[in-house]
Amino acid sequence: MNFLNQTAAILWKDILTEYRTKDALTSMLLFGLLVILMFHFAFEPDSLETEKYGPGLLWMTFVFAGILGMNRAFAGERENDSLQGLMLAPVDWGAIFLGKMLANFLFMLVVETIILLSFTLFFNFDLLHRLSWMVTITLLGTLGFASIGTILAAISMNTRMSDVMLPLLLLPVALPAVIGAVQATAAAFTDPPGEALTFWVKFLVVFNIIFVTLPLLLFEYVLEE
Amino acid sequence: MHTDSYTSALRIENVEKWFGQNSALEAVTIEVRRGDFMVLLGRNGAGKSTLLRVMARIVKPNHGQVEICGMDVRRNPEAARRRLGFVAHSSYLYRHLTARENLRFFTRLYGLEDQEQRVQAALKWVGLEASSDRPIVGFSRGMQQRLAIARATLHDPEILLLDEPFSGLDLEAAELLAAWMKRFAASGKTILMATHDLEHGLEGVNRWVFLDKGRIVEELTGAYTVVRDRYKQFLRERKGELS
Amino acid sequence: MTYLFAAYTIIWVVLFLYIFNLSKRQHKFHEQVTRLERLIENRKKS
Amino acid sequence: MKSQNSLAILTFVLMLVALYAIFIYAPTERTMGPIGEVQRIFYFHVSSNWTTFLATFFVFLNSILFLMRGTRELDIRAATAAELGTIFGAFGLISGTIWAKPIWGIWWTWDARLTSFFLLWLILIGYQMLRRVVDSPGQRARLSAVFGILAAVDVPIVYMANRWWRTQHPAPVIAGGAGSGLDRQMALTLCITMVAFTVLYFYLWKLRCELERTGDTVEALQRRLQTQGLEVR
Repeated sequence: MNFLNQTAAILWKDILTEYRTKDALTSMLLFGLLVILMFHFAFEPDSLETEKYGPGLLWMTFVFAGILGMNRAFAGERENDSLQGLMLAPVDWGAIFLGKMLANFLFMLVVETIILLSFTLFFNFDLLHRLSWMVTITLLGTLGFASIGTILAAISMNTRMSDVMLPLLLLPVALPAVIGAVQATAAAFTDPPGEALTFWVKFLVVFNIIFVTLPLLLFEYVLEE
Repeated sequence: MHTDSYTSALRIENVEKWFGQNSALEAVTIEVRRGDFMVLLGRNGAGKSTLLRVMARIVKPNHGQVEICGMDVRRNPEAARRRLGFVAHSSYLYRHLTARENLRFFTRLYGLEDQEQRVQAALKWVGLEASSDRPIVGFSRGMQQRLAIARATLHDPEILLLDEPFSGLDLEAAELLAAWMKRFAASGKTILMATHDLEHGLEGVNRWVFLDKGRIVEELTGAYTVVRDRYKQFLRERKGELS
Repeated sequence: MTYLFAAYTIIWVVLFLYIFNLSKRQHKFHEQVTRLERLIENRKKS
Repeated sequence: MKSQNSLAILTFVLMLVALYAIFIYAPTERTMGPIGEVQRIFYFHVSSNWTTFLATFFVFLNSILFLMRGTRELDIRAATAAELGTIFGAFGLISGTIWAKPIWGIWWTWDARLTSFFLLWLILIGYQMLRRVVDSPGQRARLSAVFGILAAVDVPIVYMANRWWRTQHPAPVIAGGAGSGLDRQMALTLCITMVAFTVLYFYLWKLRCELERTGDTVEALQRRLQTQGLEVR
């Protein structure tokens, strides 16, 4: 029970800090919208192409906005050495990871909903068609990405060039989640939803199980000095 | 209040700690009995703060045994840390939260009961009631340190670990800290402070330990003035040497 | 045929460069070790 | 030093046998017509891929052991395994692209296995980048061990994800291993080359670990001299 309270406390603290400063949300959102703009100018997709490339563009935007968010994941902890303050508390260090991870996960979801809506606006994506599938896929894809992103953010926080190191380490490792999410989204948007849809959703579930438990176990070695 | 029976508050046996190739602590053995007020003196880099962090188990020693209130820190780090109050140079506080929110966060993190009363009492005691609902980003260094002291007392620790707490404090905060330390020691609890400033908060110290190059060089139990001269001589002997 | 030749030469050249580099560094380190040990030795004596 | 020399001789001999097998013993691939000769790259390509996987496995194994025991030796083994992984990975990629040009007419195909292998290579390079940007040795060992484990667990998933995505690779010939689709002599040649590469890998690994250890001793000696207040060139 204690583990959940501790995680909830850290999550509450991050949400409150974000609510007060809105640093992460604004930067991620702005960046996401800019990426959409870039896609428009880079590809000038007509309706046929958006159908085909829509899922890919969507998840590319999510990934880039997500990386921006992850880079700031431990910024709050670095001021005043607050991370050491957390480590000094009688807390299971896994709870620190879970609290931070869920906070990042939440921020990404908020940004993704807005980006998703703007996608329907700019590229007249027919979203409502498959809303329930879309929600599950986004939840699963973002959870795996946020989990790997959080532990790699904690790792690259100790390096000299942390904002370069994070994407370098995160993108290759999180690729299967992106592949799964893109394929699932594409399958969700074909008229009779492609039979690949359930397959890729199951793939994402397995991916999440592995890549939430593994970082939970490894996180204490990242904090330890 | 969990007043259990333990005689040795802090016991570490031949603890070694290397950071890569250079050793920070070498075969350090100390026992701090309940009620002791021990001060670690030594130059920067002598291993004082590493020793404190090994005791609080945020640094894992390469070798050696660490026990807090008779409990092995490796087996149950959380129970051990519940008994420790740690005040260091940095305040561990969150700039964008208000004083009250900061304290509330830590009461929740520590899983304490009657959280609101504890937060209110702590704020009142360090005199930050008036500005308890403004983000602490606007606080002076002294006010932040007072809040950090309030934070360290929320869970009624048995043992107080202090790592250069007086550095950067204004007079008012320094006096508050010294007064609190005195009351803390008087109530039979244990204090271990690492410092190299010989002016503040040193009444009631009953054991002085000199550290150099990660090793305990000398221990004294004399009066403050005697110790101060010996410490100055200790530093002179090691002028030029690498720490 | 040239592709076959190209593939194998590249791999073999890189392999030998790597091994050569390793042994050169090993030799340099070894030399340093002996020199430093001698330095410490006569420091102890004097 | 004796065991190192015998390993060196063994590697040299096996390599010679492999080369003999590849160029003389193995028959030319008939189905590809005049450019059948180029198929001989296949032996080196598969062997270097195999060695890269072997190296990645050792990064994984030593990283876990390091987190459990924390000795510098395990850290050295993990780091050097990654370095060798990148080198053999490069061999695999080079031979793969050179081989693809004549038979598929293009240098690079985004085919599932090649892409996954390229990703594995990038991960190994990421691992080495991480080791270079962390300053404190203790932290460097621990952080790269954590990343080593995460990355190694990720590699098979990357392969599966890519494969289910779509694949053009002549899977039956390779995936089937030596047996299916390869005649006896070719299969034998492949085995010999794989064994030769594995032994080569272990030889280089031993050499590279030895180098790291000597480097550590030099550092330790320099530090001892420094603490005795001597000037060290």
